[in-house]
Amino acid sequence: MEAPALKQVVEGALLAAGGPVNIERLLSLYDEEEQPSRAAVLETLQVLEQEYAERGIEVMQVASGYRIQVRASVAPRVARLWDEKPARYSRALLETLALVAYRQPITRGEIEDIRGVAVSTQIIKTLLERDWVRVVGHRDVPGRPALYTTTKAFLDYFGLKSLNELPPLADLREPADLLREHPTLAGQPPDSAPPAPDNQEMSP
Amino acid sequence: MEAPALKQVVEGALLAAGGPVNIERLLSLYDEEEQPSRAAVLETLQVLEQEYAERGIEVMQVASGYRIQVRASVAPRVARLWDEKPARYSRALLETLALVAYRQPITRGEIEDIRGVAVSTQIIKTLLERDWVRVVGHRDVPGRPALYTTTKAFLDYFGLKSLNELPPLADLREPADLLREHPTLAGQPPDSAPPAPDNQEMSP
Amino acid sequence: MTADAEAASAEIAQHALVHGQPFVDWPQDLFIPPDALEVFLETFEGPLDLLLYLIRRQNLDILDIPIADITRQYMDYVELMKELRLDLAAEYLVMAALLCEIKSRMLLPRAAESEDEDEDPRAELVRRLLEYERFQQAAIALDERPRLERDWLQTHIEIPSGYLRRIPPQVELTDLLAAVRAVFERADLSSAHRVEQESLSLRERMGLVLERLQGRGFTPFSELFDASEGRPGVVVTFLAILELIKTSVLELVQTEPFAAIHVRARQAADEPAAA
Repeated sequence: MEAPALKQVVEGALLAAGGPVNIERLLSLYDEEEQPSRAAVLETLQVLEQEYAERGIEVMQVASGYRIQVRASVAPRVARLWDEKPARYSRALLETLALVAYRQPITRGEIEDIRGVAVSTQIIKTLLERDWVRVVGHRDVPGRPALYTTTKAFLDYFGLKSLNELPPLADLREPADLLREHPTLAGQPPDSAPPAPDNQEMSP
Repeated sequence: MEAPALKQVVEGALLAAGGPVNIERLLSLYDEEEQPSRAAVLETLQVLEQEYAERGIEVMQVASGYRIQVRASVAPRVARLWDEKPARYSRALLETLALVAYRQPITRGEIEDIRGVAVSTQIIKTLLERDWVRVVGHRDVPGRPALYTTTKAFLDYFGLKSLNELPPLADLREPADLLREHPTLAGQPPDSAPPAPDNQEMSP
Repeated sequence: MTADAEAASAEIAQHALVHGQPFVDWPQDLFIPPDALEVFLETFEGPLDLLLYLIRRQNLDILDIPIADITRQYMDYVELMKELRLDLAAEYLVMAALLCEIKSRMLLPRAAESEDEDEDPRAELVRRLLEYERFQQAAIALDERPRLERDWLQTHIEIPSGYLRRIPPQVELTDLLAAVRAVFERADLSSAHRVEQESLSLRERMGLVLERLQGRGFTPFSELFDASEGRPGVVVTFLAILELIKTSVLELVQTEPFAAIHVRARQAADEPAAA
């Protein structure tokens, strides 16, 4: 097998290293007698950078050497490889959201009174960030606590035209039963089709 | 900023992923309405492979998708970046792995029957830790021994797209028949005899 | 096996002592240096591997093992392992017993003259050797395949930081209903939080009224009503406003009798309207 060209070695090393590599380390890939000159390595790095002009990557010099990295113009898209799909929301968050939905406008203190436990700031923040909940005012009591309601985005997400489509509290039983009685809640147009197959499974 | 070309995105993604990426995952880098076609992605991968012909890297299709890897002609030199030599695997481990690969799903007891010797727990552990082998169930016999198969990671590691790409096992000849074909030899120590004529038949 | 190796083998013979006697009687092919002997013997992957080694060394046809010879050689090795106090696995002894049994059966006159079903006593052993040999070969072939880390290297480059997104989890409406049911069941247990039933359209309307007033000062009362909703809509809005006033969220102002009523969200005097 022919000895690989310096350019191939430098490129391979930078792509495989997983971090910056300095000139000395690149030179150390060769035994002394076959070692290229520093100038040759530097020139190779320049050639690579030129060749990458139209590519998704670039050669970058940083404190500890050179590295090849994803070009900034491509990075946002490539970063989606690591989109985090976190687990599920906690029960505390769902209960908080449910209380805002059913008892809006409501303050954090009122949610805490009903749940019998403190609501973490993180939960409120998450609900606000998700745009499911927003502040519509403040109750004029000491501390002027924020009043939360649900948003249109909340209704859209759960496929509701209005809060009225949520089952009344008095009816709340097993959610599965509710869905059977309110097919719209399951996201199916009520009279478009005969009962969906899994509805049948549920009915005795 | 102009939208980056598909080629740049695919290249950036494969180089950054640190492992194989399949077409679906590449497509998922785009929102539905902007998504390129599978054909376009496949073509891009081919174009990249052609462009890499003179480079130190290559596109390889393996079981879990496509990866960009440092070519075999360049890898030994680049590997000098790391002091440690790549792991060598013991015969016991390789034989165990070969048995799982060719005879899956297989239990530890079945491996031991064929190898005629106990399989150490350490070997099984190493294979599981390397994610080359996994437990897919249990054989319904006393003790309910675990059934092992190889994984996609195993195929990826050895550069295979599927188990079909493993070279076929040598044929097993029927010993009883063969022994009967040579009644004169049966039972006599052929210390003096020349190498048996069917040696040639044995090697395919 | 080279001449050098055989010479080395002869040399070890002078160094090794077994039972206090120079060990000269050991297998002819031990061509390894003394300090490697233990390692050499330990590298056998069990009795089948040792047998295959013996067969290959003599270039014998596996299908036609001279059982007496092989048995003797096998026993030599096993003895040697014992002498070196190698952790001799039971499998080796089981195999030794099997070889002896086969040997004895082969000494008996065979009733197989008439090609009856009587199997060659070696057949089962040969079958196992052949089967094992296939996988030995497969293991070698596997090891020779190019592989990552040795023959190829995985590329892995960084992307500039700051581009990672987090996808929020999915929630089903049933999850939400289960949550509200759970929370009210709990609340029901403590009488202090008896939850009265209220129509959700009223609650929704309270939110809408607040939304309208947000960021505004006094707003004419009448602006909060939408006549096109008809009587029920007007009633709901009215109830919503009353409820909000009752709970100190809104305040009503009428500057003089029969003047227009104005409404605004209550706020501390020194604080701007909620943004």
